[in-house]
Amino acid sequence: MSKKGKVEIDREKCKSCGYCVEHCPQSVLKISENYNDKGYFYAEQVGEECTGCSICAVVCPEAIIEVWRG
Amino acid sequence: MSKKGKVEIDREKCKSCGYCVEHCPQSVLKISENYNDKGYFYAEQVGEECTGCSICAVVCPEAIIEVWRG
Amino acid sequence: MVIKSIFAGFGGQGVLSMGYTLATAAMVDGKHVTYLPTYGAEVRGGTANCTVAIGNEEIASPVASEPEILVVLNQPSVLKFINKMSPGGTLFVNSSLVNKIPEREDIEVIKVPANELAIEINSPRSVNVIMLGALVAKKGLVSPESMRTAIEMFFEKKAKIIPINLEAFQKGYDFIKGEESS
Amino acid sequence: MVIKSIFAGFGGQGVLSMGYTLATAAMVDGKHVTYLPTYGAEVRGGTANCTVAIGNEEIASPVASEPEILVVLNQPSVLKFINKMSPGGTLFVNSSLVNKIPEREDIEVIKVPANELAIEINSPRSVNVIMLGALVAKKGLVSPESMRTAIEMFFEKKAKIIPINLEAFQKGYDFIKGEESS
Amino acid sequence: MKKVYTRPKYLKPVANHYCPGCGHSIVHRLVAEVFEEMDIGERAIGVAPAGCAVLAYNYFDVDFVEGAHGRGCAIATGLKRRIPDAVVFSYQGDGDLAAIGTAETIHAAARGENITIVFVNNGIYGMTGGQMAPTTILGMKATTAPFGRDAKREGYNLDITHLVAEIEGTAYAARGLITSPKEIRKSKKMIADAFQCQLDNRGLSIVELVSPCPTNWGMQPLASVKWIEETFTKHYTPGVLVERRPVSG
Amino acid sequence: MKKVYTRPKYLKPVANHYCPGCGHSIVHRLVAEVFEEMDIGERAIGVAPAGCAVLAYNYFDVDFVEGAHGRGCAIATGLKRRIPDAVVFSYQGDGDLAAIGTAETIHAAARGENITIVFVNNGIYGMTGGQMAPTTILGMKATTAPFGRDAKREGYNLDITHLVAEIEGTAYAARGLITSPKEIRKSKKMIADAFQCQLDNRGLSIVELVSPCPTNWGMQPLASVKWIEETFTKHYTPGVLVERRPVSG
Amino acid sequence: MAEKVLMRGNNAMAEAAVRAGCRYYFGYPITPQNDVPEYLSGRMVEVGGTFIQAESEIASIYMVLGASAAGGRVMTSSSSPGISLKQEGMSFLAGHELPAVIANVVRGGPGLGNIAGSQSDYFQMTRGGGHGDYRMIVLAPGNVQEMADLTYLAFDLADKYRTQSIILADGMMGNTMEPVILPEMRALDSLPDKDYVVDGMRGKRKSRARLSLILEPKELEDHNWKLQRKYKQIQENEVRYEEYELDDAEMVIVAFGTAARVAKGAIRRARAEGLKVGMLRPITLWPFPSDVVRQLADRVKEFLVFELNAGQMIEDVKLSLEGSANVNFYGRPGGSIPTPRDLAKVIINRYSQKFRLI
Amino acid sequence: MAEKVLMRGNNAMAEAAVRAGCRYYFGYPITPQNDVPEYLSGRMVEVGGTFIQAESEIASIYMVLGASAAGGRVMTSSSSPGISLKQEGMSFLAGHELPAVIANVVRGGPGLGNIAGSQSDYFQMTRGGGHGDYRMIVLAPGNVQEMADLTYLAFDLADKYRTQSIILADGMMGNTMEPVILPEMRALDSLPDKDYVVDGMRGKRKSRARLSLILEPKELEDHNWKLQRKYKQIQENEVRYEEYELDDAEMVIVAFGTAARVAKGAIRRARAEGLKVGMLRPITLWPFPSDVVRQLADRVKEFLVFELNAGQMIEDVKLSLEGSANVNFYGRPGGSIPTPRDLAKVIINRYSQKFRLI
Ligand SMILES: Cc1ncc(C[n+]2csc(CCOP(=O)(O)OP(=O)(O)O)c2C)c(N)n1
Ligand SMILES: Cc1ncc(C[n+]2csc(CCOP(=O)(O)OP(=O)(O)O)c2C)c(N)n1
Ligand code: SF4
Ligand code: SF4
Ligand code: SF4
Ligand code: SF4
Ligand code: SF4
Ligand code: SF4
Ligand SMILES: [Mg+2]
Ligand SMILES: [Mg+2]
Repeated sequence: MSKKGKVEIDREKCKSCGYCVEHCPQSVLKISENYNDKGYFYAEQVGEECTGCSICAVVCPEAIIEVWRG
Repeated sequence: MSKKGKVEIDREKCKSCGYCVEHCPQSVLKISENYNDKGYFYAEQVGEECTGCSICAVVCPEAIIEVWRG
Repeated sequence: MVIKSIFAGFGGQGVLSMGYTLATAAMVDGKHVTYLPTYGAEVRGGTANCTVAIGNEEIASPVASEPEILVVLNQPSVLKFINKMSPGGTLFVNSSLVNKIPEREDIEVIKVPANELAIEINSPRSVNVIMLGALVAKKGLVSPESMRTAIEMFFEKKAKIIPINLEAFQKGYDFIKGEESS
Repeated sequence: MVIKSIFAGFGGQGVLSMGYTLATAAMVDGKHVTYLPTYGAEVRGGTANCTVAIGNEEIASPVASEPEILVVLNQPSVLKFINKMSPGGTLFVNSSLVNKIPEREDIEVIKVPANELAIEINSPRSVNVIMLGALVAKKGLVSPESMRTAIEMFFEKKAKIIPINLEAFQKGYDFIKGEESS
Repeated sequence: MKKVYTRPKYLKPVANHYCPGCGHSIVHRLVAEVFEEMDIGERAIGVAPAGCAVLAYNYFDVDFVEGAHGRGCAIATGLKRRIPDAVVFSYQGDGDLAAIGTAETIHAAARGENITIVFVNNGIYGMTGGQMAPTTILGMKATTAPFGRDAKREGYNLDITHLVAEIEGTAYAARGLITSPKEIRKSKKMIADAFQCQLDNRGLSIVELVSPCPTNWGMQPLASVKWIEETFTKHYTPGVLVERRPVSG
Repeated sequence: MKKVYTRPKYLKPVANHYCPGCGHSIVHRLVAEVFEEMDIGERAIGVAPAGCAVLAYNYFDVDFVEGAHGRGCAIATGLKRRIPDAVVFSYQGDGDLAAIGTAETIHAAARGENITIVFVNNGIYGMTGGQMAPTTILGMKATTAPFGRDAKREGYNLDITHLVAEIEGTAYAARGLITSPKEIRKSKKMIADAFQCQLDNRGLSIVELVSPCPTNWGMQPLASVKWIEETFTKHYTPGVLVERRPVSG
Repeated sequence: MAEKVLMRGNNAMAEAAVRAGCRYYFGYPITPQNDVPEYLSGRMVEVGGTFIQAESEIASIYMVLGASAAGGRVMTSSSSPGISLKQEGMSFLAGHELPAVIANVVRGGPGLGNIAGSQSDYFQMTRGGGHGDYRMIVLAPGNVQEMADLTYLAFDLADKYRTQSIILADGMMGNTMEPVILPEMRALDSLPDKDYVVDGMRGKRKSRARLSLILEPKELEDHNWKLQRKYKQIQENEVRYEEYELDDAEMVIVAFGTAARVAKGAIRRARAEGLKVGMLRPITLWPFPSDVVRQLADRVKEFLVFELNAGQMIEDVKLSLEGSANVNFYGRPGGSIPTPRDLAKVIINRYSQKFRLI
Repeated sequence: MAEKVLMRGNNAMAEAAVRAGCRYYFGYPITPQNDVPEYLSGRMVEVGGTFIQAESEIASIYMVLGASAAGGRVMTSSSSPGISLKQEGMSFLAGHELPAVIANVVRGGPGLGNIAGSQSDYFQMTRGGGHGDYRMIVLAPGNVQEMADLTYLAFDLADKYRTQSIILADGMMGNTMEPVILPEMRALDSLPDKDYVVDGMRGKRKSRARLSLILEPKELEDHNWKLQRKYKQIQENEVRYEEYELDDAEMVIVAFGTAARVAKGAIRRARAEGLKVGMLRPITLWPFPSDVVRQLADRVKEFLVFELNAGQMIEDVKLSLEGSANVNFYGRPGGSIPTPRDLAKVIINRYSQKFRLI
């Protein structure tokens, strides 16, 4: 719980499905107000409370979330 | 049981399968020693104890047994 | 003479109905017309587009390999189609969403801030109809009357939103006429 | 020259193996030969038959529309095939089972009491081989030696019954030779 | 004396081509009797299979369409949709219904198509000469399973009627035997119930008749029915497999 | 910090064509993860369906054969028989597997074919634009069931995995959901178990993944997974349907 | 006269079928003809007809066979791979002598190919891709109006000859929208009677069977010759084609369907350059307008066959000409559709070579 | 030299397949080719190969596709209706460019027809009964020996060109027994390597896909032209035919397979009457020996095409001749096979009309 983590999202491949945002237990993800070249409003990490639990990666259809922990 | 019956078999269509002979409760049917034009040894009624129970007709694949009773 | 237009944008931007409505207007006008949408879902997630050909003679091919007119609602579509345009053609861009336009000196570019205009009339979903207004005002492919009839036909089953769409059409139309006269 | 024979009888009478054995003998003799059985079970309960064509030139058609030789083991087959026979042909009948032979003056009829002969050698299932013996004795389509080889090949996997079949062949062969010399 | 049994009127007075003791001919008779007893022969339309019963229309005295191998249920669907008040049945063998026709059978059931399937399971491809069928049981020989069916090599036998029974659109599924007088009578009852199901508009009905094929089993007729009762039925137990949406009242 | 999750190596580093929130892309990832974890990617051969996953070979970094619509199990059979030590899987949609491919699926199971089926059930024909699938549930609309599926008109929905599970040659049949992290993890376990089954030579294994098709359901991605959990699963309950011939020891 | 409506080719075809009295449709989705089942799934409910999305193309063609045997006007549609799957059924329909209308909205092949418009199923449709000696009437619409008109006609021809009528369109034709005047709605009781229908004896007649198994070769041969006589009759009566700018033509393009459409544009361009080019557009691909081609060769010696494939109809053109004129081919397989300008270049090029212009 | 054995055509074909290195057979019973699966069900066990009786012809052709994609020498066989069902799969094999050997032991059609020998699937086999522009090598054996020899060859050709080789036989050819010398058993390790096979990366190479979906029309067009170039090559290299008594012939019979067999007998009869008749027997029906026919026409002006159908190969003969000689047709559809005498009558009749004998 007190573990520290972070995520990196390949924003150009994000399709804005919102799954990661919905399921992040720390609520550190949100859909950006900007869109990528394909026109999708991509997801981004906004808080520091990421624990590296990888739940976002488990639900991401695009397999574009890399998760660090330690 | 004491009912009287008789059967008529279209011998030219009989294929000698033996089902009627096997199942006749009165054992009044047998396979003849003569064969028909197709070369089959046909079934025929040999005894008088037929009760007209129609069991032979129920098993005959060729539907060639007519049964009388009364 | 046959004039070919391509309409392109994201799937949800009403690109196909733009083309369909224009084609209907052309039919009402008694012109020869074909309308060819992209079909088949075999590849998803791209841009949607459709082609309208309008003319006073039989239309040979409904395909526009070198369209005279291109109407684009988003950025990727500009990049995808601009090079196909025939020299002397007219490019209509929704300038609210498109900022990069590759240079081509042989075409005319008409910028329509369609999202802003849509918000002005309180109908953010009418971006496409606004673009149509601009197109008709500029190129006169069909008469404005036929266009209005086509809009009424298109929204036949949702009669309530006919007025706002007619308004959107007028908004786009007036935007160009205003620019022209200014 | 090509000679065509049809063999016919009930399914269980070994009609097909008659033809097959004869064809094998012809092959052993180095002749051109085809063997065509009835195939396909689409119609059941009829008679079985097969055709053998033997010659010293390529065989054009394995079908015998007008066979020179007909070998029949049962009554229905006589009626079915006799009219197809080519004038001057030879009909071999198993006279143990066939009593009605329609009249045809242009063919020769050879009656072989094959069932009786088979019983004589204590091998009631050898009716077909007996008929083959008669056929070879009468028509010499293949040499008796090749026929014996063919019989040995046919029963390769049931070596035990080779002798009795060779005996049956000889029985039929001798029956004709005996008739001829008598 | 009174005539108490005679050839049913919906069987033409002709000889058939089936082998001695073949189950098909008994099933034909049963269906024809049911048609007469239920008085539905005048509006019956059958679909003949590719299989030993391919010439069924030469024997049944009702309307028929000849089907392609496996497509009986699809053809029956077309017929029934066009003429809803006809009594439409598809007559099929185990190869026809359970191999090439699997999809058509399963989906007719899923649609709850209001037709009746008369399914003759003899565990073999009769017409083409004794090749393995989906229903050929383990250990049984066939011309394409010369060493006997082995699960590893030829796969398991399939109980298609069970699968059909599992599907919601199936109103009635039953399996009868064509062996003894008793079983034959039960089978006939099942056939009648299946057609009744169609008359009541309840959805798909199927009756599997486990039948002898003496020829391709290489047995005498009497031995073949005995083999059914002793061995074959271990894989294909007779009885009503399912009865859904019974008519109320 | 240590990287604890990254894109699996058997997924090519390219964008896919699937719609936002599509279940296919999640299933792809799960399979690729399983390949990596079980170390079988180097000998994996997939069969791509006609369906939204038709371009699967553009995303998976393993060998692939493109199949015709519905014939995945037949093609996989040919592959597996030729290369028994390959890990062969057929990736199929519900239209592909349960409509046109019904016979191929059922009979691969009957043969106990030692292949794995990854079956994505989204209750609709995704690729062709939202037509009714065999799995479309009653009441659900589709472009060819514009008034909603009605049993009388369009027939019942079919639980093909249940049918496959009933067949003796099926060693493993399970149904997982592509909805929440929890269900997705369970689904991944099922996929791994299915491939293990193939490694152990136990016969056919199938995993049905109940997946969202936001586009053709006309829902947002999050609404679509919610609809699965609340409505769709009433017809397709997750769990292991059958597990036969478990490896001993 | 009825009003013009803007309709997609596929939908115009579907609606025309309903108006021709078709009340039974059995199909299976496949791009680029999905509009047909989608449209009819709703429309058949409105008119009290039957729509079934079958489990496969194979099941659909046999449902067609069943409904046709029972007397209905019936249709199925598909695209190339799906049509290949129907070949057995189509051979059965021919053997059973049952009418049906089948639309093939062709896509690029072979195999899964693509979903663009193509004409590479010409052989399959005109030579019978199924087994046995049979032919089907193959109608090739040249625009959306003809998608409707020829479909309407197809049902009458099918009934008249107890044969299959094929609508051979392509992905582009099926998905293009154009203004179209729909044919009138036929009253079902105005449809021709059929005396061969299997609909239950009803105590009125003997039992009947519709079949194609004829075990005796001689009888099957007779059946085949009977079919051939029927095909002969169709060849004599049902040839349809369009002549375009042929009067003074020195070079004739032969093209059908979408290719003919493109060719018209190309010919206008070529004529604008002063080239005397015209076109013969076969509307019936089978029966092929062989006599017309042959007669044209009396005065025109230069033919260019243009197809959206690698060269199939060219065989029929050559068979018609029997060496009496020069034939070239220009083709684009795989769903590529050249522009009228591209084709005009080809035409001008060939023309100049031949007639030494420039 | 190997010994002669008396073998049925179907079995000779099956055994030759095994000897050519075929270890995968997928089929489904249908008369008149049941011997093939029956024979191979046992034989494949002996040689450690795979025999599967599939659930249908469709499943079999796709099992073939799978095993071929994985590099095996693979075969299926069927007869007319079953071959119709395989048309989609055959188009896929063509699109995927995968080798396979497919035997069609033709029966009478259309529909269920009968089980007699026929040649009415000529169009289906030579024009591609499936969708798209593709061709297959079609080998037509003239006797049982050729059933074996051409099957053996078929596997090599299939591998060489990555194409389907068809053995086009008929019910009679398949069921006739003749003495035959079987080709030698090929060692599996002597078979050609294949570099396109999908058999798992094995850490050695990048992933591979075998496919036919090419969404971009231009790319699918290129793929098609590539196929066409291959077909061209086959046409240049693989034409096979037999000339029979042609040297002094004034009339040429063109016939293949069983028809050619009957024709030889008829020609012998005709020659006995002093008529100068010969035969060209195409062994490859595709590629058709067009050049040979065309060259023959330089000196012979009278052709008679004889087929066991209502007239199909005649189109290829006419296409070859381009009007340069007179062509007549004699055909018997539906499984009827005329005797050499019947055919001789036809020949003599035509010959006398033409050359004013008598
Ligand atoms: C498409 C097609 N494939 C194969 C056949 C050959 N065929 C005819 S009947 C049959 C199988 C018959 O077996 P079954 O259905 O069990 O019927 P039975 O003869 O045993 O009653 C087969 C394979 C065919 N006619 N059509
Ligand atoms: C023989 C054939 N018929 C039809 C099609 C068209 N087709 C392609 S995918 C598909 C259905 C796809 O649905 P599903 O299998 O459920 O996959 P999804 O797209 O939903 O993942 C159809 C009908 C085809 N390609 N081939
Ligand atoms: S790793 Fe866990 S906490 Fe961090 S963003 Fe992802 S879901 Fe949220
Ligand atoms: S789950 Fe993946 S695709 Fe969806 S919003 Fe998050 S990062 Fe984007
Ligand atoms: S009716 Fe009964 S008693 Fe009489 S013969 Fe038949 S079975 Fe025997
Ligand atoms: S049951 Fe019928 S066919 Fe069999 S022996 Fe008796 S009478 Fe003959
Ligand atoms: S082969 Fe079998 S099923 Fe066919 S008729 Fe003979 S016994 Fe009956
Ligand atoms: S249509 Fe449905 S299944 Fe296909 S990619 Fe889109 S969401 Fe996925
Ligand atoms: Mg059977
Ligand atoms: Mg789906």
